[in-house]
Amino acid sequence: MTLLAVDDLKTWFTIEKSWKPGAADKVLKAVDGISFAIEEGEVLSVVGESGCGKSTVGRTLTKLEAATGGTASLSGKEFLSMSNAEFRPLRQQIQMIFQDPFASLNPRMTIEQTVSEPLKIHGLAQSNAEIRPLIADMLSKVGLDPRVMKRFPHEFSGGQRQRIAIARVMILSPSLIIADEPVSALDVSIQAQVLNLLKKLQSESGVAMLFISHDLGVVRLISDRVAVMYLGRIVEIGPKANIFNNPSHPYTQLLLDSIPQIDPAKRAPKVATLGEPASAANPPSGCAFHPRCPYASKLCSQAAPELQVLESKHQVACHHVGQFERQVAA
Amino acid sequence: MLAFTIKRILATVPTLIAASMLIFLFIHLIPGDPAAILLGDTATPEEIAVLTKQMGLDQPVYVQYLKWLTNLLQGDLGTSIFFQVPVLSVIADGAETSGFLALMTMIWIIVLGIPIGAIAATKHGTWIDQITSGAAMFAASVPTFWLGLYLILIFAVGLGWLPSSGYPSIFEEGGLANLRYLLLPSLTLAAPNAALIIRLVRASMLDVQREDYVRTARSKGLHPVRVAYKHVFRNALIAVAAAFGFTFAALVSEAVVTETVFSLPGIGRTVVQSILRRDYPVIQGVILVIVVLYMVVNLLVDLAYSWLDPRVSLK
Amino acid sequence: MMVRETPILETEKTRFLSNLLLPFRGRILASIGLAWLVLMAFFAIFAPWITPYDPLAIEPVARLTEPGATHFFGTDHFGRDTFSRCIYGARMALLIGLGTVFVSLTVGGFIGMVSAYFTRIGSVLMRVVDVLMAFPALLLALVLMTLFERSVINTIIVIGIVYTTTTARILYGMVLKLKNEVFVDAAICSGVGHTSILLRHILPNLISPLLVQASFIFAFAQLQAAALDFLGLGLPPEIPSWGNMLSESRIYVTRASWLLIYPGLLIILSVFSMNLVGDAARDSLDPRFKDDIAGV
Amino acid sequence: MDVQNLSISVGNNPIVRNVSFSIEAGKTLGIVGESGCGKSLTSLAIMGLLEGTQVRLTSGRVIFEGTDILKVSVSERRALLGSRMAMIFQEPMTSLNPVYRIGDQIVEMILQHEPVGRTAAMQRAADLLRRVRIPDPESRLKSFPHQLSGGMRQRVMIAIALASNPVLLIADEPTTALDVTVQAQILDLLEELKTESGMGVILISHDLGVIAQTCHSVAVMYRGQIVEACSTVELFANPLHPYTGGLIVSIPDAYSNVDELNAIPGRVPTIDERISGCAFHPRCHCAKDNCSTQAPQTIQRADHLYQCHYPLEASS
Repeated sequence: MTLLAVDDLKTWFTIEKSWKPGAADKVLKAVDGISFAIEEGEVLSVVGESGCGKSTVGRTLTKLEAATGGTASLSGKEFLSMSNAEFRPLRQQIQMIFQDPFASLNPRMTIEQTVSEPLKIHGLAQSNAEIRPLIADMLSKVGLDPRVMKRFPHEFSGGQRQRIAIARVMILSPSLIIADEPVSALDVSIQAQVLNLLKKLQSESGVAMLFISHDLGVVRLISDRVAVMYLGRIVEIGPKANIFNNPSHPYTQLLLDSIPQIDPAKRAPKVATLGEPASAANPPSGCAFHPRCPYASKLCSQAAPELQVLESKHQVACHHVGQFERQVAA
Repeated sequence: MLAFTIKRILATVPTLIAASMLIFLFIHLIPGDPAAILLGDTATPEEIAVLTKQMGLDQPVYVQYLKWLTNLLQGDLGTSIFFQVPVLSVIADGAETSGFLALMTMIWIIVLGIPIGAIAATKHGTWIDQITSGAAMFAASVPTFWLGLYLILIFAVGLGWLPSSGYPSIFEEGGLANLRYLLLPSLTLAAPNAALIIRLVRASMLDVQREDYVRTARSKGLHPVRVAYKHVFRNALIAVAAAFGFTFAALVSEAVVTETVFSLPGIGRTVVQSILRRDYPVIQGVILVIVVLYMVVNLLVDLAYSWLDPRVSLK
Repeated sequence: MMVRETPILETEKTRFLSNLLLPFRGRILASIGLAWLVLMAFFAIFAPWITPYDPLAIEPVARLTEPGATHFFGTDHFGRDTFSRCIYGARMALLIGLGTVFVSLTVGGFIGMVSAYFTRIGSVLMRVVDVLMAFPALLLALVLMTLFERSVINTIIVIGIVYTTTTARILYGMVLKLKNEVFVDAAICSGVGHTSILLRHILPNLISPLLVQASFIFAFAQLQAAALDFLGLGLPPEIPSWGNMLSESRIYVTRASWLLIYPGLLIILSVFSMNLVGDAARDSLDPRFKDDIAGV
Repeated sequence: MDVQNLSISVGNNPIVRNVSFSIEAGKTLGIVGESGCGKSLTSLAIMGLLEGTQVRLTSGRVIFEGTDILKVSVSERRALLGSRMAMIFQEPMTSLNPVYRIGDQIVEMILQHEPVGRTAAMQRAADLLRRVRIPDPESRLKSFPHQLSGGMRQRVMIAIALASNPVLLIADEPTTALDVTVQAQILDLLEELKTESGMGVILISHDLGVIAQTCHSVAVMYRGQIVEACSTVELFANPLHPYTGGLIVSIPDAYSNVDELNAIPGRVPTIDERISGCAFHPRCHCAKDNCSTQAPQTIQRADHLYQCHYPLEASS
């Protein structure tokens, strides 16, 4: 069953108001027409470099940013057009985990207050007698001693705070979690703990997840399907196995080849130096990736490629897909 | 840069219009008939009737405002009730005194405030720093008029080194030496403001000292004095420049008091006397001039800011 | 996996008190300032029991008596006891300070918070604040005073209005910052409504910066009130405030310097102490807000 | 460069303890560890950039080209900085002074250490930008830092560091703030420049992948101590310290399918915590009784140094 269906989602930001009346404002197309779906209990990852719009996708789907166009529906119910008040009850279903665990908890609220607040708002429990055991249970599920309830966030380490943030989200038993770089602010050894925890909680509860990350290793561990974004568009989307074993967009290949490897045997030969990501405020014409692409032709600078189906569920947006050999097989 | 300047000037227009409206409406906020108020206590009913007609007080308020504004733009700020001369000339009479006072005060503030603040920052944590910042805070806690009175007691009455009050124009007998009349007043006025600048320079230099690019500069092997001057001080100036707008406002406020203490024939004393004499056209005129000046100062501060910080103008 | 934690040693209450005094640890000058303020507050409250004379009682034979055993701080040109008047002056200082803080924090705080959170109303309200800020502080106070009678309450209102604009601007800036904090986003995602976000999530984070701001407003208000008194536009002349005392005795200072020294020193010490306290408290603030607070 | 028994504390809190390592010309030494392990402080201490902070060097020697640079006068030390040893930092966004042009910031470094004229120095600056592969160097010299991307700024930082041909370059997390594709470019650039000039490099990173790909030898730091040091190949093939082993297996790999990571339990200790015995014992799966009471000594096995009572192969 499709849980979340996103169609032609656009989120544009006005960066400079035009002084002349009638002239177009300068806009940054952070997300520029993307479509995807998430099945119930599925984990879809969105990967890409900074400024590609992956975080904006998450923030738009939780209505922290207003969408410029497109639709999104949860279990068939369109919600982007809803007012904030109409959407509020639905927030129980769509929850979000943020990147920075030092900023995402209110420093003036105890852990108990933080975790119990959503319960009270959505009317899932009212009295403290009812709420306490629920919180205690949730805290031990995320690996924290329930006795820490009365403490304030500054008494915890980054990993512990992220566990608290996860508890706040999981206590609502949502059907979709949007996780925006939930482990990238953590140390390696802590990152592994939190990833394991997320994976465990996800498979136990069967919650679907939109996992936003720049780290392909993390993505491979956690996801069922992967979408690769470049400058506001999805350039490749497909099941994990296809993306990692048969990356078909030159950008996906570049991403994979750029990862520093411990094992020399897995190391890709030197990646050709091909400039830096363009700015979304000033995107190149045609395929946005063409100035960095070793296989780019004239066509690439003129027309933006559409997503085309490669195999079932594996789609790529490239004019020359299949026409070039990847330099190394992983 | 030019576009930035024009944009910045245009942005002040609405504020200026709103401020002028407030100043205009001020007359109407005073309980009583505006014409009677403007003419003062000695006015006869006939005179009031004539002025009512002349000012169009029988017309709607917005018409009156537009008329007042048109007069303003033609340089007509009205007539002083007390002196029976144009307000503009009353202001012009005080301009020299207040101008020189402001200039001398600014020189004190810059000459004292910036170097002392910089020294305190470079000696951070030592007794020099503690004494300077403590003294600066103390200086900012002294009421201006009290300091003025005390300086008069010591230097004019006690030691007899400097005149205690008044200011003859430099164009009169004595020439530039007449500026000594402004020595005590300018010091009085400068003390609390220089104190604020000392603390500000110190604080912003300490902030900048923690920046990564200062570490880069040190890793280049630069001499500490060069790091302090070229990297720390230069960048700290950005924050200090922004504060000069506030300094101007504080200066105007305290000039009112200082000119009264030293009986200087400046604009500040004119305001106080006009308020006590209920000479409303003069009050309106002076306040308008000060508000415009204040906006000009803020404009200059913003321009200086964009010149000091390349990130600003290019945005 | 269980995580070892340091045990909870303090109860909430003791922690609150020690947090409040924390800024003063190791700062001798600021601690002395705090002690002085406490002493002044004590004098202000218990003035009738402390003063040896009625502050308004005229004693023509004793006019301009030098400080001595009968009159600690001497007497003024009406023969009124300067010491008693100084103690009653502390009352006025406390009243003006607290009143100004109350007016500016409630009105300015409300305007600032609402403007930052509801941007549409905010753009209008903040424009008004901008316009008022185009008038230098004392000048605005002077002009406003011409519209009102000289009285204690009017002085408080006028000085309060002056600092309302500053407070509104400061709060506006701080709420704008807090509004973009991730924990506010997180609260929105939990389904928290506007009012709750403002009151439960944003306001508690503003309390310490507001307290610091209050201490600076208190200090500034003293200087403003004294200046207004001195110009003859503040409190009614019969009220024994430090500013009025200085204003009245101005022409006698060459003969009776004590009339200048005692009230002046009291103003300076109170303002200095308040600034010291505010400065110490500001240093213990969240660094995000330090630059927002307009203080010495 | 030879660092011997370097110790650093904040107040009475030791945060780096008896750290020793050495680095040869033309080689890259990696220092790896998690946040708060003291790796950045160590590098700042070597550069003498801790002056004016609360941090104090308590003991140790840093022998550079035959002299102990911790003992030489401040001005002699300064003469070394920039000319013989240079440093690049993690945050390319904030490491350049925002109010000066790129060219002026490079020239400042050149003029500090060489008696050349301004025009000549500017010419050199353009050459340096070309060396770090910045397109159109002449016009870039006139740019302000905020007009460049993060990767470009890091290249400028490298250009500044290379201005006087240092023999030692310390790179403190040079690519952490950058995207992965840009990171690959910067690492390649550093590698090429090192080969060209034959300088020694100390690369500080939290990323084992970066270390593995660029370094000849590695020192692993945990809570202010080097717990393991050896050649890169040896370290990844045959880690002896349980912490190193744990780190290696806790990295999610993009090239193989894993369902669960073998995470190190517990949390990274903060610097003011006091832990008896081996600092890692509360998180260690091999820990036995004496680990909590007795701090392990540094043991040398061939060229492999480690601090552990029960190294991995022995316990497994």
